[in-house]
Parts: sequence; structure tokens; C-alpha cells
Amino acid sequence: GGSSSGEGDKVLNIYNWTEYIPQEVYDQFEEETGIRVVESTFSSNEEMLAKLEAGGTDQYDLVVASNYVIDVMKEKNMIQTIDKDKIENITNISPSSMGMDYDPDNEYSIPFMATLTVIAINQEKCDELGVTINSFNDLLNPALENNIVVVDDSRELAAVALKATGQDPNSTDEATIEGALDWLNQLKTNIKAYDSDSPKTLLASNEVAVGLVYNMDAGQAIKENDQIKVVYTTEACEKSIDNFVITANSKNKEYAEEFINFVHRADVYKMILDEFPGVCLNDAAKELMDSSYLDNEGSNVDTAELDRANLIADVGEAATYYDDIFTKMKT
Amino acid sequence: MGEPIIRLVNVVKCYHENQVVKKLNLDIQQGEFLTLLGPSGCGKTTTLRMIAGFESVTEGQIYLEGNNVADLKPNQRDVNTVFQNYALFPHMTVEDNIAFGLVEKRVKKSEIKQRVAEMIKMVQLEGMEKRMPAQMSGGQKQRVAIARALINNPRVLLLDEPLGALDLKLRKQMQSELKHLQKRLGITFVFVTHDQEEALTMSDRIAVMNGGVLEQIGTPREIYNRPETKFVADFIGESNVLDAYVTEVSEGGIHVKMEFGDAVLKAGGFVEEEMVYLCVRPENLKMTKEAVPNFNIYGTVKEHIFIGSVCKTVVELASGLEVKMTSPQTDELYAVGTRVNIYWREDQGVILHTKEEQLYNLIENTVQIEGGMHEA
Amino acid sequence: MGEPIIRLVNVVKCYHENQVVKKLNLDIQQGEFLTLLGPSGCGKTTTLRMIAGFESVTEGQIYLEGNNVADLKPNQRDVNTVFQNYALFPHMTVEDNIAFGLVEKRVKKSEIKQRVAEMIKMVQLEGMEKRMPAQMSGGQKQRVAIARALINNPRVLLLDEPLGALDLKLRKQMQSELKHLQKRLGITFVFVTHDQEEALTMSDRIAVMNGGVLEQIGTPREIYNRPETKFVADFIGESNVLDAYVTEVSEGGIHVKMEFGDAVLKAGGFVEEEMVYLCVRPENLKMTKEAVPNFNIYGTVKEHIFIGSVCKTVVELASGLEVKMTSPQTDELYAVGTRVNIYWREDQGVILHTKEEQLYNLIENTVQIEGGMHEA
Amino acid sequence: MDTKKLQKSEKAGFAPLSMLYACLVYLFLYLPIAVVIAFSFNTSKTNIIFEGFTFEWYAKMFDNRQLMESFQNTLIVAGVSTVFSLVLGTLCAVGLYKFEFKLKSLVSNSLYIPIAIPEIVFGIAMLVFFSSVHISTGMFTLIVSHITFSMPFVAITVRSRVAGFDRSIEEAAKDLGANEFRTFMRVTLPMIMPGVISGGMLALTMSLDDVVISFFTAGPDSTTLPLKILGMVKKGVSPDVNALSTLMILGTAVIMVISQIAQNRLEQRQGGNNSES
Amino acid sequence: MKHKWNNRLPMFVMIGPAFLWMAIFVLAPLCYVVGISFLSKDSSGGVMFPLTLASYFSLWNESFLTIFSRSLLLSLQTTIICLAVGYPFAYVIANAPKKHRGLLLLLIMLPFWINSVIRIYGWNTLLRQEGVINSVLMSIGIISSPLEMLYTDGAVLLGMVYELLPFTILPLYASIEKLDRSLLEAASDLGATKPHIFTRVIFPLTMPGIFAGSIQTFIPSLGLFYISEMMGGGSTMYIGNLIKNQFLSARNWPLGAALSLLLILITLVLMKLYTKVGSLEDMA
Ligand SMILES: Nc1ncnc2c1ncn2[C@@H]1O[C@H](COP(=O)(O)OP(=O)(O)OP(=O)(O)O)[C@@H](O)[C@H]1O
Ligand SMILES: Nc1ncnc2c1ncn2[C@@H]1O[C@H](COP(=O)(O)OP(=O)(O)OP(=O)(O)O)[C@@H](O)[C@H]1O
Ligand SMILES: [Mg+2]
Ligand SMILES: [Mg+2]
Repeated sequence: GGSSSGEGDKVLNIYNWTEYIPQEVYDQFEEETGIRVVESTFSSNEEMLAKLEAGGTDQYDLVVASNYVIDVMKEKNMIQTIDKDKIENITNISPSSMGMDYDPDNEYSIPFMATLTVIAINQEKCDELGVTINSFNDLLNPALENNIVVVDDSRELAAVALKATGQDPNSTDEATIEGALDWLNQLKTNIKAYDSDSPKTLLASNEVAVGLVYNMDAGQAIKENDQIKVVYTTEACEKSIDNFVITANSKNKEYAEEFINFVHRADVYKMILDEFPGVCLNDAAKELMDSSYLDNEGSNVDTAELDRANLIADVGEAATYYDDIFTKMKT
Repeated sequence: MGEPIIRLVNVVKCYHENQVVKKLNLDIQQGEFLTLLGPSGCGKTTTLRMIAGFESVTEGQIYLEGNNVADLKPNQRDVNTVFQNYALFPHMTVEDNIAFGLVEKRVKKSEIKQRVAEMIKMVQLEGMEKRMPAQMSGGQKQRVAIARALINNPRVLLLDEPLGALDLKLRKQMQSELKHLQKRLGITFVFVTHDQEEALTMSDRIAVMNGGVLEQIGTPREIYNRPETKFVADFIGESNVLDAYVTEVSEGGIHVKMEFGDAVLKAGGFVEEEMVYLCVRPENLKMTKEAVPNFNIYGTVKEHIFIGSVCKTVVELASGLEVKMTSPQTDELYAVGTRVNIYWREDQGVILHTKEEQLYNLIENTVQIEGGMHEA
Repeated sequence: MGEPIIRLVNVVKCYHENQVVKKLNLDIQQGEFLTLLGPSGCGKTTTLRMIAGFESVTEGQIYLEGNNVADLKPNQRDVNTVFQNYALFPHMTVEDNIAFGLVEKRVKKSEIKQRVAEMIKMVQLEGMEKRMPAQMSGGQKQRVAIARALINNPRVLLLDEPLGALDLKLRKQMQSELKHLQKRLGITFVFVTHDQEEALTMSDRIAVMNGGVLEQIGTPREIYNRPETKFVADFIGESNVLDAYVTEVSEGGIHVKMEFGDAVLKAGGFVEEEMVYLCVRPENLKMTKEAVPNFNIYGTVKEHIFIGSVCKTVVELASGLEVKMTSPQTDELYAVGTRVNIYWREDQGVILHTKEEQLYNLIENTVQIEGGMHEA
Repeated sequence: MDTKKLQKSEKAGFAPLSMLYACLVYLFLYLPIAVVIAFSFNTSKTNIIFEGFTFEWYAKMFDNRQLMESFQNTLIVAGVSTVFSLVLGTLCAVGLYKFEFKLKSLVSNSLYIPIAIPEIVFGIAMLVFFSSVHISTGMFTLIVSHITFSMPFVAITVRSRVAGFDRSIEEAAKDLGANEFRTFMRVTLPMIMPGVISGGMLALTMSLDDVVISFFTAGPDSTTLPLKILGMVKKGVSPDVNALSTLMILGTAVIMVISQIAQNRLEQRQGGNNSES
Repeated sequence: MKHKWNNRLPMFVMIGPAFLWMAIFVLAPLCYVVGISFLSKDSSGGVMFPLTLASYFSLWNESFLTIFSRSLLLSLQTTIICLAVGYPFAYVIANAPKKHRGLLLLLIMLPFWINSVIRIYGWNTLLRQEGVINSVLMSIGIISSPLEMLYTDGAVLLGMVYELLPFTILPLYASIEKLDRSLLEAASDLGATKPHIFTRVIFPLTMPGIFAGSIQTFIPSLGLFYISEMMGGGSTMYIGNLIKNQFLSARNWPLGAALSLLLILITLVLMKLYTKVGSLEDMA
């Protein structure tokens, strides 16, 4: 692969979400180990999968992948087992996110961070409109017309609809999934924008009253605008856990393991959270965090809600059905 | 003649620092056939373009029918142009090119059709109605350009060498067609041509330009027989211009001396010891083996050149200078090498001050014709 | 003369179904000055373009110096062209346009500079070296086109109306420059012109084309004095072509009758009761008030037209037919309305079978000249 | 009317309305850019409200090694692919105009395909193609893919310029001994230059702006600026991106102004020589 | 008349490289797309055997039809607006003094060297409810409550026009620049008014530029998915989004490939029609 350049030059090719690990972490890693990290980025799991599928896995050593694609990657032999012995700092990781269904023994994946899809509201606007959100069905309130921003993701939206109508959010049954369309169509009139990229802007600039957004976006909006609050409904949230995986054809497995270990060192993990305040899965690091992180209910999400949250699972072929209703909703 | 239809007053045109038309004053009468004649690059096309409105006037005014047209766009002037480079629309057929102006005037379709057909017939392009300009020969394109302008019956038609690409036969026909049309419809023609015969036969008046300056304007006969400047004498037709020196002014005439001989001529306004030019047209020069009174100019026949209806003879004078003369092919010619005396009829030479470059005819030059003479 | 430098064998050119050149056979000799003459659209430009290689040959072969050039590209043929529409490079200065060919030949810079300067001087464009073509007059562009082709000293130079946009004076100068250059450098010229005088003075031979067919090829004098077809007689110079009818063939000559009179002429090869054409050039026609032996053709003087060095007289015959004659301006002219008898020197009329359109001279037409006659 | 007045009115006859119009269009084109530039000086990290003035982001931008590396990659890819697509596209366009041949309509129709294939499909297909012939992703694959999608723009633009080209001028060049290549270089190319320049600008722009295809065909060490920026945008446009954009614009503008001044100087000097001689 | 060249070398040299390039780098991927369109999807977003026509059958779908026709309409609107705005602009530039033309052209392109996402973000900032335009208008007092500009169909159209305008302008410029002035003079001389000179002479003579400009606008506009997401709030789907989703969220590559082929087919057919109608046979 096009991985290493120059002889004796130690290089680790990492394929990562954009804006997930700051450059300083790589710099420090290089300083300590002499391994240069070359980061490539993607902005959705599917992009990442498509690229690996089309171009082979030897392009990268270490990949950051969400829980629901781990199965697929395993199935397609894209990833290899990780030598957990090499990762001493695994003990720092919050046990509640270890040994999940998709990889019970964490053979292939080591959790990194999590993302929660939360409801953020603009308190002032909601008061103006006389809206309170206690359940997903409150999102259908006609007073919210054109006043909601939601993530532009079929699975997330369908999950909300399914839960609101009392169904399994990871359903693979075609009829059940199609049933969610009605609810979504009702929601549609209230949606101002589908925006996964920067919904915080709409929230922070008082253009919408409610947002169904990722917790990190909520956290940033809160920083900008003190009227923004996170609310939890009777239904549980959706969450996903991002994991480190090592590609099957990696030529630098040791470096990759070294890096995973490095990241989970409390001080390093703190460095990451300082720059990109996501859901912390490293208990040791959390203790080091200061109040600006801890007090932000968008970044530092309620631990109980995090545990209660429903993990987005791989639905296999049913992904088509989800996309179908999404397409229908948008036509 | 009433008010002139076109009046140029002190018109100057500059390209950057270059003055290509210099203080031009020109009146063109309604219905007149005026030809602009002059050497290549003297400003003829530029003058036409200013009248048509494609070129702004740097200084001076142009009046069409008494109105200053400085602010009128070309399409607002009742003037049409036949361009030197044709400027046919490459995306239109011959027919559509010709119909262009009529379509603009919203003439009825049926009438357009008929008038286009007439024009096509006139310019002898029947059967080429559907051709594109790229599929035509040079002469054919030129005819389309003529037809395209003529069909509009403008008050003034500007023609920039409209017949240059046509063969003699066709050119003669087109000349007479144009002339008749012009007469019949009373259109004012401003015509540029390089063909002197064309200019002389067709024009009512000829304006001779040189280096952006109007040298002389007059009827063809005036221009030809009474040139007012050396340039005109030289430019129109062929002319032998000889340097001479006045030795004596007496009642019998003025005696002039040239490097190669002497002569006694009749003229006024000259003083002794003045340098002058003698201008004689080749067809007026004669040669003989005998002595001729008053003329004492000898030379040897150098060559005969056959040019169709006439024969051109070059005679080398003693000084080495060559003079040209033409004689009808039917005349007997002296063999090359023969020593001859050169002379001309007294009324057919022109004498001119060198300083002022002002020409005076020795005696008024009139060709004696029994009865009338058709001019142009 | 050796092998022809250009040989066209049965050359045919079609545009779609349109045959514009039809089985053309033409040999052009090394160093020759050959002029193509013919009406507009007869295929002159097309023929040149085939020789230069811009147009493929539909049928037949073209040989340059004995080699079939079917596969040679224009730049591989030692032939240069002066285009009818100039085709100057609009993005280059005059200087660069002219230097183009030399640059291609990788001539040294200093030499290019010097030769370009020479050429510019020859075509009288000094001071315009840095101009762009768009800033020049028609005649100036044409001179650049000439210079651009000439500078390469090609073996063959094709010139498509190269002097059409020049005034008489300049044209004469350029004619003699071209002619001298051609002689001096031994270049073969294939020349297209509409100026008959130009063709007659400059050419070694003239090829007359009509509708894609070669009508006659010969020296200027042959073409002028001994036209072989009615078309040639008609096309070259002016000609009076009269319908006549042979009434009697005797030793004294053949008696022909026309609608308006009769005449006795000397000729062979005609039979009684045959329809013939009589062709007489205007300058050979004479008129008199007296009777002339053998001629019995009367008419009235209709008009005189002044055309510079000569006067053109139109005589209306009894039948209403008009004949044209020209006479030197110096001759005395009969007044309009005078009844005159028309005649010509027996050796100056041409008689021609109508059927075969084959012309025979009555008697071989020779102009009596003391000593030699310079041809072209 | 005196000369000055005339010359003035002459220029004015065409200018004011069209000048106004041109300015409006430029305004339209630059409006969002002005915002980008303005927010590059914003103290707040989000592009919502202008809170205060700072140069902080410029300093930060230069520290961002990844950003700088990807910027460099982008310039290389854009430069190389523009040159190649210019050469290929121009030749193809001129060839399609000049020659008649059997496969002509196939070739000219196939020009539309790279534009018509959705980027994502094209990107994936390219990547599959490269990996199936065992070419690993990197600068090479990136450049190849960029050439492929920008060449049609060059070819189509140049074709619109070549259409109706006056053949006799090319003929004249050949007549004067220039072979096909020399004719192209000395006559055809200069005359179609506005088309070539336009095509080149489009190619350059396409390349500088491409995200989707680059995503698939780039290797780990050949991330381009748009890829990088897209990622940053996903997490909210951060002002250092604005800063970089601002610098790009300013840099180009400065180069443009300098070259314009140099050109004017040169012309003046030449003009001076002309009038002297 | 086009020449029949005996020696075809120049032809191969000119067209050969581009042709080869296209054959390798366009035809091969295209074959791949055709190939996967006949395969079945696997559960994880890849493709597998057996061969099937399933994707093509599922093309017949009401919402796809709506999406296609909506996209074509949007592209058509975009193209027409771009032509209407770009033509006069290109004309002005082409008639500017020669030495300024290069600069003016560059000025058009300059904004487009900044990433498109950022530029569209700039529009976002301008158009949003508390954005620059609304604040300015409100502070002047022209409007009392903010206008709803972003996340409308108009905003999508604006974004499309903005993104594609230079692709219309540049070919137009290239073909207007070569207009022979003497033809305009001739038309004017024959009495044509400015509008008529335009419709009867300039317009037909610049047809190749209009053709190239509209192709370069229309075709790419079909695929621009991020504009509708960023300017339209992603609430309506266009062909571009649809196809992207097949690859990136529905994980239905075969359907995505089939949709792409349909798109290519429609494009080529439209091009053929366009060249026929505009009698631009020679261009295509
Ligand atoms: N656009 C221009 N820029 C600069 N000089 C020009 C321009 N157009 C013409 N000239 C110059 O102006 C002079 C007059 O040109 P014009 O075309 O009027 O000549 P002309 O009398 O028509 O000549 P010709 O008989 O050769 O056509 C010429 O010397 C020419 O070089
Ligand atoms: N590209 C073409 N397609 C169809 N016909 C053409 C084409 N080019 C020329 N012709 C026709 O071929 C004939 C010969 O044209 P050519 O240009 O050789 O004439 P020419 O003798 O040079 O005439 P001129 O003296 O008017 O220039 C003309 O009738 C012309 O209409
Ligand atoms: Mg002129
Ligand atoms: Mg010709």
C-alpha cells in the first residue's frame, strides 16, 4: 500500500472521522515513539466502508469505526484481532461500553468515544411557543412548525419514529419500518432543516426552537447560547460507539496497538476531549476534566441516559427499507 | 442642385496619433454618383465608414440631409454599405443574407421573396439561393454583398470596391446595371474603386484623395484633362512628367529646356528661369523621324509592349530618361532602335509650377468633337 | 522546354454533386508566368487550391516536378500562395506575418530581419512593420499577403488576384516588380486576375477557363487575336460578335449577309448557306461617311463615351443592333446622328462556324511592325 | 463638438450600463466571499455573529500542519492535472473540429460521460479500477482522476471556440511551410487562446474544488484541501478555514495585480519603442 | 469542407491521447458501473452474484420519477438563469479592452478557487434569518421581520446558479470573443436594431458557446447534491442525493449504479435532442 514512505521511517496510517483527534496528539505520539501518524479522514461510516471495499484495506492500519459497522467489517474480513495485552490502558475505559453485542470480547474493537443523539431546545423560543418536550410525540406539536432541525440520517430519524410509535428502533421488518413513515411525515412540517453537519448554528442563532442533534453539536450550541438546554424524553436516546479497529492487511499492527494504548492514557484522552468534547468513555480522563467540560450537558452527557440509550445496530439488508422511507419522506 | 445630401465639414479621423483623414470637406449632391479615388491607404474606406457611422469622427461634422449625424447609429442612417471585405453573414444562406434588410423593415414575406429573386437575377446568382457564403467564390460573394445593400433602396449607397473581384465582362455588366439603377431610383452613390476606367465612365464627379487630403474634385473630364496638382496628373491615367526650365518668355510662347532637348510652348503665368513640370499623357505623345516645329526632343525606341487594343512604346531620351507613349495597334510602329523626335499637340500638354505644385494648362484642353459628347 | 513543373491530368473537382472543375489538363512550364482567366465562379481559385494542396482532387492527378502530389501536404509542396482573401494571421504584426515562412525554415534571425525589411520596402509598407492586420487598409493587407508569400522564394507561386485591391499606379509598380522578380528568380507564377490588361502584359501564357473547362491556352497574342471559341473571343477584351449567313463562296472571298448589310471577306473552310459569327474588336472597327469596297454596313452614331485615353462610340445598325468601336481621343468624331458606313481591315476580323464554335481567322492576323515586337 | 467630449461620449456609449451590470455580477460572485473573509477575523469560533476582531486564526492556520500539507497537495494536483487536461482536451477539441472519421460521434459523446456520471459513482468506479490493476491510491491516482473529470470541460469549452474557425488562416500557415504541429503552435493555438484559457480556468477550478472523487482516489499521504475542509466544515466551519481561504484569495489577487502592472509596464516600454522607430 | 487526409497521423496525435485516456479511465469505470448494476446487493453494502435485473425493475418507482423530474426541472431553471445572467456578462467582458480581459476572467474564477462548501456557507451566513442581509434590511427599516430566505427552493436555485455560473460564462466568453465586428456593422448598416443584431447575428454565431455553456451547466447541475442539502435544508431530494444515498446509506450499490446509468442515458438523450433542435450537429 501507499503507507510507508522512506526507509526506516515509522508511519502509522490512520483512517479517522474528521475533527476527532487533534494534531497535537499525533505530534506527541511521534515525539514519544518516533512513529509518524498520517491521518486520512472520512465523514460517514458508509464512506469509509465504500472506500475500503473499493480500494482494499491495505491503505490504512488503524480505522475508527462505529459500532454498527464492526459486524460488517468482521464479516468481510476487513479487520483483524487486537492484542489486548499490548493495550495496558484498556483499564481506563468505562466498563459500561466494553463487551457490547457487536464484539462481546472486544477482540476486534476497542471503544474510543460515543455519540448520543439528543434533543436540544432553545428555552426562550420554546417558552415563547408554549412548547415543552417530554416525549418524542411532543415534537409533532403544530406550534413547532418549521422550528426543528434534525440530523440528516435515515436510521436516526426512523429510530425516533419507531420508538415514538412503540416499535423496536433496530427493527428489520419491512412493514414495521414503513409504518414509521406516517409519523415522520407528520414531523416533516415541523422540520426546518435536515442538517448533520452544523445544526448547532441554527440552534445557537435562535432560528429553531428544537434540535434533534448529536450531543457534541448540542454542547457547542450551549457554549454559544445559554438558552440551549438538553432534554431527555421518556423514550431513550440513540447512541453509537466509535471504536478503534485494525485493518486486516495492516503492515503496522504494533504501531496501531501502540497508538490505541497511547490514546487511552488519561492525559492524552483529556487532550482530545479539550479540543473535541465528545462523550467520554475513559473514566481516568474524566477525572482530569475541568468544569467547562463537566458542566456542559451536551458534552458530558448524563451517564444514566448514556447507559439507557439504545445502541444503533446493524440492520443488514433492512438498511434499504430505512432509506426508502427516508426517500419517500423527502419527495 | 439643392442642399447636399451628404456634407463633410472639416472631418478629421485619427487612429491613436495617426491622422488618416485630414480636414476633409466634401459636399455630395442628392442623386449624384461620386467616386472616391486615391492610392491604397489614403483613407477612402475610413471616409465611407465615418459616413455610415461605424467610425466616430475625431473632429468636424458630418451632415446627412442637413442633419448632424454625430449621434445617429448606423441603423438610424438611411445609408447602406457594400463592404470591401463583403461581411456576409456566414450562418445565413445567400437568400437570407440578401433579405436581411427587408426583414428588418418588416416587409411582407411575399414581397421579400419576389424582391430577393429580382436581385439574385440582377447579380446573376440564380440557383445559388440556398448556398452558404463559405461555398461561394470570391466574385459570387461580392455580388451577394452588392445585392444585400441594393435591395434596401437606400437614399445613399456606399460602395467600397464593389466590383473588384469580378471579371471584366461581368464587371461591365454590373457597372451598367448599377449605373442604371442609380439613375432610375435616384440613389446617391459614393463609390470607391481602383479601376480608373470604371471611375471615369460611371461617375458624375470624382474626388481624388491622397494621404487623407482631398486633392481635387470634379467631373471625370476635369480630373483627367485638367489635373490641378501633380499628384492628380500622375495618379489618374498614365502621365509623363518631365522636369524643365524656362529659358525665355516671349509672345511666341515660353521656351523650356530639358536635359534632353527643348521646346516652345504656349502658356501664361510663368517667368524666366523658373523650374516647371511638363505633363503629357502617353496617348498624346507622338513620335516621328522628321523634324517638328517647336519641338526638339530626340530619343531612341526602346521597346514595344503589346497590351490588347493598343501598343505601348518606350522611348529612351538622350539623358537616359524614359517616356511612354501608346498608339493604336493599327498604327505602324518604328522598329526598336530607331531614332525619333517626340512632340505633342500644343493643347495636350500641361505645364505646372514646381514650387506651388499648381498646374496650368498651356491652352485650355478641349477635344474637338463634332456634336455632343456624352460625359460619364 | 523540359518537363512541366506542374502537370494537371484529367483533374476533376466536385463539391457534393457539383462538378466545378471538369477534366482539366494543364501543363505549366518551369519559370513560366501563366495566368488563369475566366468568369467569376469558373473554378480558378479551386484549381489553385488543388495545386497548393488545400483541396483534394476528386479525380485525376496533379504532378509537381514529375511527382504525383496526391499524398503531399501543403507544407510539403514547394509552392506558396497569395490568397484571394489575404488570410493574414490576425494575431501577428505585419513583420511577423511576412517572416512566418522564413521562421519555419529556421533561417537565421539576422537574415530574416534583413529580408523582411527588403520585402516591406518592395511592397511599400515601410513604417507599418509593427501594425496588426486589423489596423490596415484593404490594399495594405493585400501587399502583406504578397510579401509573405514572395519572401520564401518558392519554386512555384500561386497568386489569386494579388493586385485586386491596389490602385492603378501601385498596381503597375507591383506588376513590374512581380514580373522582374519572377524573371530574376525563375519562379513559376500561376496567376489569377480579372484585369485583362494585367493578364495580357504580364503573362507568358494565358489559360482561359469557363465553367470548369479549359477553353483555350496560349500566348496573350494568340488568345487576343486568334480566339478559338466564341467564349474566348467574347471574354477577352471587347468584341462585336455578329450573326451572319454565307451567301456565296468565290475566289474573291466569301460573301456574308447580315440582317443589316453585307460584306465580302477572305476565308476558307466555309460553305454556302452556312450560319457564321463575325467577330471584330471595337478598336478594329472603323467608320466613314464614304463607301468602302466590299463593305456595305450602315448605321447611325448613337453616342460617344469618354473613357480616358480613348473614346467609345456606339453605332446603331439598321436592325437596331448596336456595335461598339473605340478610337483615340485625338481622332475627330462624327456627331451623334451621323449616318456612317462600318468596315474593318480584312485581316482584323475573325469568322467562326456557329455549329462547332470553331474560329478561323480570315487571314492570319499579323500586325506589321518594323523590327521586333516585344511580347509581354 | 470638441475632441475630448466626443471621445468621452464614445466610451460612454457602451460603458455605463454594461459596467453597472458587470459590477452587479461580480458583486454576486463575491458576496459570500466577503462573508468568508470577514469571519476570518472573528473572535468567535462560529460563523454566526461577528463578535470581535482577531488575527488569531491566521496564526493557528499556519500551525495546522495537516492543513498546510493538504494545501500543498491540492496545488500540485490542480497544477499537474490542469496542464494535462489542457493539453489533452485542447488537442482533442481541435482534432474533433478538423477531422472527419468514423468514431467521431463516439469520441465526442464520450466527452459528456465523465460529467454525467455522478461523482460518487465515478469515484468508487475509479478506485475499483485502480485497485484491480494494483495501483495504490496516492498522488498519481488523484491526478489521473482529476485529469479525467476536468478534461471534458476543457474540450467542450475549446470546441465552442474552434467552431467556425477560419480555415484559410491555417491553410496559409501550412502553405508557408509550417507542418501540422507548427501550424497548431503558431497559428491555431494563439487564435483559440481565449477558449484554452477559459477551459484551463474551469479545469483548475474543478480540481481545486473537487471533494467526492478525491475522497475515493486519494491515498493516505495525498489528502487535499477540500477534503480537509469538508471534514472541518462537518464540525462547523472554523475560522482558520476562513483565514486560509482569505489568504488564497488575497494571494491570487496580489499575483494578479503584480502581473497586470508588469504587463502594462512592458507594453508601455514596447509602445515607447514603437513611437521612437 | 472537411478534408479527407491521406495521412492520418496528425489526427491520431490530436485525438488519440484523449481518446485512449477516455477509453481507459472512463470506459473502464463505466463498465464497472454497468457490471454492478446487474449484481445483487449484499447486506453489508457490497455487491455479489447472482446477476439480476432487480435494480432495473426497482427503477420504476413513483418517488424516483418525482425526483428525476424535479431534478431535471431544477437543472433546466439553473441553466436558463445562468445563460440569461452569464450571456450579457460574457459579452461585456469580451468587449472590454483587450489588456483587461485576462484580469476580468480571472476575477470571475477567483471565488471558485475557494472550496464550494465554504462559499455556500457564506451564502448561508448571508441568507439566514439573523444573517447579514436580513440584519441590514432590518436596520435600514425596509423590512420589520426577517425574511425567510434560506431553506427555500429559491435558495437552492440561487446556490445552483452561483456554483455553475462560471461554467456558463467561460465558454460563452470564448465564443463571443471571436465575433467578427464587421458582421455586426453589416447588420447595423442594414437597419437592424440592437436587439435584432443580437437575435439575428450575434446569437446564432455564438451558438457553439451557448451550447457548450449550457452543457457544462446542465449536466453537472444534475449531480450537485450538497447545494440542496446546505441551501435547501435537505428537505427535498434530487437525483444527486438519491444516488449518493444508495451508496452511502441504503447500501444498495446495484440500484445506485442503475440510477447512474439512467442518469447518463437521460443526459445523452437530452444532448442529442438539444443538438438536433439547435441544429448544432457539427458540435456534437
Ligand atoms: N484600425 C486602424 N488602426 C490604425 N490605423 C488604421 C486602422 N484602420 C485603418 N488604418 C490606417 O488608416 C489609413 C487609411 O485606411 P483606409 O482603410 O481608409 O484606406 P483605403 O483608402 O480604404 O485603402 P485601400 O484602397 O487600400 O483599401 C491606412 O493607412 C491604414 O493603415
Ligand atoms: N465549398 C464549396 N462548396 C460548394 N461549392 C463551392 C465551394 N467553393 C466553391 N464552390 C463553387 O465552385 C465554383 C468555383 O469556385 P472558385 O472559387 O474556384 O471560383 P473562381 O473562379 O475563383 O471565382 P472568382 O473569380 O469569383 O473568385 C463556384 O461556382 C463556387 O460557387
Ligand atoms: Mg479600403
Ligand atoms: Mg476566386
